[in-house]
Amino acid sequence: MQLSYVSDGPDKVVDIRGRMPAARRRQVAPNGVIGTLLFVMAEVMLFAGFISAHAVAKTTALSGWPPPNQPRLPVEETAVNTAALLLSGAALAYAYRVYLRDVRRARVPFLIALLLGCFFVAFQGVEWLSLLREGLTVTSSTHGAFFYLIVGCHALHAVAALIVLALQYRQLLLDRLSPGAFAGAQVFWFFVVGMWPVLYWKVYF
Amino acid sequence: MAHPITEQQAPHGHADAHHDDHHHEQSFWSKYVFSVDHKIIGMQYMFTGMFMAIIGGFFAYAFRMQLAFPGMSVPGWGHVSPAEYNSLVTNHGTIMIFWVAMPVLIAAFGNFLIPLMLGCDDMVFPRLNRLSYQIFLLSAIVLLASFVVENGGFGGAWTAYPPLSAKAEYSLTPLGSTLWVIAVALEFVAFLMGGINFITTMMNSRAPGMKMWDIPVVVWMIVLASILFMLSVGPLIAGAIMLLFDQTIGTGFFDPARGGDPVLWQHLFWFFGHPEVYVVLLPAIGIVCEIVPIFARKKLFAYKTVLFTAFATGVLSFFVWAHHQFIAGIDPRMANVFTVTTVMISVPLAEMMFVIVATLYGGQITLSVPMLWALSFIGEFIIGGITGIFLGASGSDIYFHDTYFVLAHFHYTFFPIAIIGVYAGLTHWYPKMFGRMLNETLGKIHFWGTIIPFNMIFIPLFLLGLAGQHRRIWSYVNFPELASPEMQNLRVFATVSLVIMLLFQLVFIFNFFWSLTRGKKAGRNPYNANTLEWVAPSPPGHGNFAEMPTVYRGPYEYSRPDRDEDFWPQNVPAESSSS
Amino acid sequence: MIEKYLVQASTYAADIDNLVSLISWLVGFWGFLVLIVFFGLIINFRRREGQRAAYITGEEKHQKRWITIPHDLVLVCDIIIIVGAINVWYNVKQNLPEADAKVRVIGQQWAWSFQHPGLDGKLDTDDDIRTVDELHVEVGKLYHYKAESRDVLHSFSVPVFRLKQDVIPGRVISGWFEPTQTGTFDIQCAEMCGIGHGLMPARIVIESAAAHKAWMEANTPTSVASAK
Amino acid sequence: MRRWLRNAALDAVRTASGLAALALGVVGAFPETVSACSVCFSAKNEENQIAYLASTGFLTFLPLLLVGALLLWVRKRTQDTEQPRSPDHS
Repeated sequence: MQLSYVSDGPDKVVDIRGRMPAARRRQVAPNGVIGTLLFVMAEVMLFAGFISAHAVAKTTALSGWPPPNQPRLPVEETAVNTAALLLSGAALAYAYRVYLRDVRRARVPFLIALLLGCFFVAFQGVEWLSLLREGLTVTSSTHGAFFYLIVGCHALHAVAALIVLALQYRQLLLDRLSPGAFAGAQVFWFFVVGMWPVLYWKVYF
Repeated sequence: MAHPITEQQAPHGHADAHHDDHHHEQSFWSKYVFSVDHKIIGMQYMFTGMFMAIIGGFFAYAFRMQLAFPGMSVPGWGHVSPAEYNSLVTNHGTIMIFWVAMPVLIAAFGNFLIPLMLGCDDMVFPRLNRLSYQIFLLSAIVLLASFVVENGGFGGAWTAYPPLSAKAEYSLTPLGSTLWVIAVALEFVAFLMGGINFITTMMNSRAPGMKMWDIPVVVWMIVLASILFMLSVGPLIAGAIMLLFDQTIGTGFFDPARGGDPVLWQHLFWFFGHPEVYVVLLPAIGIVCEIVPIFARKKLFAYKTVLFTAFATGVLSFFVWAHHQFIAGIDPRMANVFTVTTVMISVPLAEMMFVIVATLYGGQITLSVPMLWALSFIGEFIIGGITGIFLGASGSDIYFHDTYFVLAHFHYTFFPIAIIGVYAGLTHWYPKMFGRMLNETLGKIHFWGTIIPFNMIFIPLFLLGLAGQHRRIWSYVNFPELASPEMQNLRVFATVSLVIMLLFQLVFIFNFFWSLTRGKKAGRNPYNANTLEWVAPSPPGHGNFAEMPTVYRGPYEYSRPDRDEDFWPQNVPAESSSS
Repeated sequence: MIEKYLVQASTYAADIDNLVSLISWLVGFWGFLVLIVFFGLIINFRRREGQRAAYITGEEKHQKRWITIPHDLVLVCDIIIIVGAINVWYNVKQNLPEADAKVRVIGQQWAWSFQHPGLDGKLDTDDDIRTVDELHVEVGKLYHYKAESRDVLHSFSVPVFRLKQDVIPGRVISGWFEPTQTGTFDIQCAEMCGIGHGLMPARIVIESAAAHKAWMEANTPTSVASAK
Repeated sequence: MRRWLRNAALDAVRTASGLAALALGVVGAFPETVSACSVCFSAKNEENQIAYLASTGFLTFLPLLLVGALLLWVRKRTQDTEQPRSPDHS
C-alpha cells in the first residue's frame, strides 16, 4: 500500500498506513443477484398493474366475460404448458444446487430447464395462432386485448430470459459460468416461472 | 441461492471489466460522451436537465403572459392559441417533473454523490448507467420532437386522463400524444436502470467500515427515492402501454363504449403519481440535511429519526395516492380512508422539518449561498406542506380541487424541491464538481432575485384559487366572476414577478460558466466537511480516490468538544489528529 | 376565508368554508410557530468569531422531546382536521337527502347542456326543458343532479355552491345541492377536456319560485305547449 | 442497534395498526349506499365496486410486501457479520 494522501492546500496530510487493516468491503450478495432482484420487484409491480387492470375490466365488460362471440381460452392445454414451465424452474434450481458442488454435472439439468422453457414459448405461439384463427384479436374485444397484452408481455420476458439462459449454457459448456451470473439469471427465470401460474389463474379463468 | 458474503480487496470495490482502463488517456468521445464514469454521467444528466429547465421555464413565461395579457402576441412566442396553451401547460408540468426534477435531483446528484460519498470508484453497473443516460437522452429528444409534429404537442394535462389522451378525435393531437406517452415511458425505463444501480451500489460498495448508520442522509434519501420509484412505476408503465395501444392500434382499454374504463387509468396513474412526489422530495431533503450541518457546524439532530421519518414517509406514500381522485372517481367511502392517511403523512414530514430546525439550535451559522438555499427550502416547503392539508382533507378538497390553490400549493412544494434543492446542491458541490468556487456575491444576488419573485408569483395565485379560479383555462375573459380587474391585476402581478425571476436566472448561468475558469481554486475540502466526497481531489479524477478511504464514524461529527478542530472526517482514524 | 371572495349560495357552502377556516387556524398556527422558531434560531445563532457550536446528538430522550412533543401535538391537530373533513365530505358526497327536483347535467366537448324537469317536475318527460350553457334552478329547493358525459372527462364545478364533481363517460353520477340565494353565477369545467377546455363557461341562474315558474312556462317546448 | 431496530419496528407496527383501525372505523361508520360514487353506477355495479376496492388494496400492499421481503433477506444475509467497531464512536 502506498502513502495514503498527498496534501493539496490547507488539508492535513493524513497517514493511515499501518493503521488500516486489510480493508474489505462487504457485499450483501453478488451485484448481479441484487440488481436482478430489484428489477424483478419492479416487474412484479408492472404485472400487478396489468392484473388489477384486468380484474377491473372484467367487471365493467358490457356483455359478460369472455364476450359471447369470442372463443374461450384453451385452459386445459395451457395447464400442460404451465406444468412444463414449472418443471423447467425446478430443473434450473436443481442445476444450480449441483453446480455449486460440481460444475460439469449441472449441464444436463440446465439443458432440460432451457428446453422446457423453449417448449413453453413455442406451445404458447401455437396456441396464439389457433386463437387468432378463431377470431380473438387485440382489437376484437377488451378480453382479447388484455389476453394478448398480459400473456404477450410475459412471453417477451420468457424469450429474453431464455436468450440469457442459452448464452449462459454456452458459458457453462466452456466452464466459464460464474456463480454470480448464474444466480442472477436464475432469479430472473424464477420470476418468469413464478409469475406464470398467477397470470394463468387470473387471465384464463 | 446460498452465497457466502463475498469480500473484496479495498480499491476498486467491484469486479467490473472497465477498471482496466483506469489512468489511461481517453479520447474526448470515450471520456465525455460515451463515458461510463459516474461523474461524467451525472454531469450529462445535469446539463440535460438544466437545458430542459430552460425550455420548461420558457413555456411558463409564454402561458403566464397569455393569462396576464389575454390575446396579446407574446414576445418570443407569438399568439398563444387555446391548443398551444394546453400544450404549454401540459408540457411545462411534464418537463419540470420528469425532465428536470428527476434527472437533476436523483440522477445527477445520485450519480455524482453516491460513489463519492460511499467511498468507491464507480457505480456497480457502469455500463447500465451509461445506457440509462442514453435512454434518458432519447426520451428527451422524443419529447422535444412531440412539440414540432403536425397538430402540435400533447395538451391533455400531465395526468393524461383518457379518453381525451387515448383518442385523436378528442385530443386533436394524434402524433403529439403518442410521442408524449413514448417519451414518458422511455424516461421511466431510464430511471429504473439508474435506481437499480443506486440501490445495489449502496448495498454492496460502501467503503470498508461504513455501516448502515454511517451513510450520509442524502445517499439514504436518493436510495429510498429509487426504491419508491421502482415499486410505484410498474403500474404506470402498464397503464402507459395500454394507453399507447389505445392510441395506435385501436384497442379499447379506456374506452367506455367498448367495455373499457377511463377510471382505471386514474388508478394506475396516481398509484405512481403520488409516490413520485416523495421520490423527488426525499433527495431534496437529503441535500438540505447535508448542507445545514456543515454551515451550522452542528451534528445533524437525531440522524436516525430523520431516516425513520423518511421510511415512514415512504411506507405511507403508498397509502395516499387516491386523494387525487376524491372528486374524480373513486368510491366516496374510500375517500375517508385516504383522507386519514393523507393528513397523517404530514406527521413524518413535519418531523423532518423539526429535525432540521432543531439542528440549527446552538450552531454557528454561516449564511453562505448553499446555506441560504437550504434554509429557504425549509421556509418555503413549510408553506407548501401546510397548504397541502387543505387538499388532503376530503371536505375542503371538494372546493379546492383543480383550482389555483392546488397549483400554488404544489408549486410551493415542487419549487423548493426542483429549483431550490437543485440550486442548493449545485452551489454546494460545485467546488467538488469543477474544482473552483462560485462567486459568492453573484450567488447571493441570484438567491434573493429568485426567492422574492417566487413568493410574489404564487401568493397571488393562492388568493385567485380561494376566489374559485380554475386551472388550465386559456383565458378568463369569458368568466364574468373571474374577469374582474382586481383578479386580472393579481395575474399581471404574478406574471411580472415570473419574468423578473426568470431574468435573475441569467445571473446564475453567468456565474456558473464564469467560475468554471475564473473562480477561486477550491481545495480538497473547502468547507471543512466530514463526508467522503471531500476526501477526493476536486474535481475527482477517474477512479475518484487516490487511496480508497476507510470509514470510522458517522458523517455529522461537527464541533465535538473533545477535539481541537470542529470537524472530524469520516475517514480519519480516532488517534491520528485528536489533541 | 373563502366567503370574503365568493358568496355562499348553497346549504353546504358554509360547512366547507368553516372547515377551511378550521384548517387554516390549526395549520396556520403550526406554520407560523415553526417559521418564527426557525428565523429566531437563524438570527440568534449566527457565526461569531472564536465561538464553537454546541455538540448535540439529538439521540438522548430529553433532547428528543423537542421533536416528540410537537409530533404528538401535530397528531392531535390532524385528528381534529380528519374528523371535520370527513364530516363535511359525508354530508356533501355520501349523503343523499330527499330531492324536491332533479336535473340532468351533460358535459361534452365543449359545452354544458342541461335537462330541466319542466312543469311536471319529472325528468325524461315530453315537457323537459333542454338548455345549453345555462342551468335554471329555484332557490330553496333541494336538487339531485345526474351528471353524464358524451365524450371525455369533464368536471361540473359551481364555485358559489362549493360543489365539484367529475363526470365520466359511461357512468351516471348523482349528487345534490340546495341553492340558498338568487343570482347568476359561474359554472366551470374543472377537468382538462381538450382544446376548448377554457371556452366552456356556463351560467347557473338561481331564481325565486315565481321567476322560475315564469321561465319554465316561457321555455316549455312548443310541441308540448301547443298540445295542451 | 438491535434495540433501536426493534423499537422502530414496534413503532411502525403501532402506527400502521392505529391507522388501519382508524380507517376501518371510518369505513364502518358509513356503510349505507352513497351518492357521487363514480364507480357505483356502472353496468354491474356491485362487482365493479369490489374489483376497484380489491385492486386498490392489492396495489397498495404489494410493494410493502416486496420491500419487506427484501429487507428480511438482506438482514438474514448481514446479521451474522455485523461486528462491533472501534470505541471512538458513541
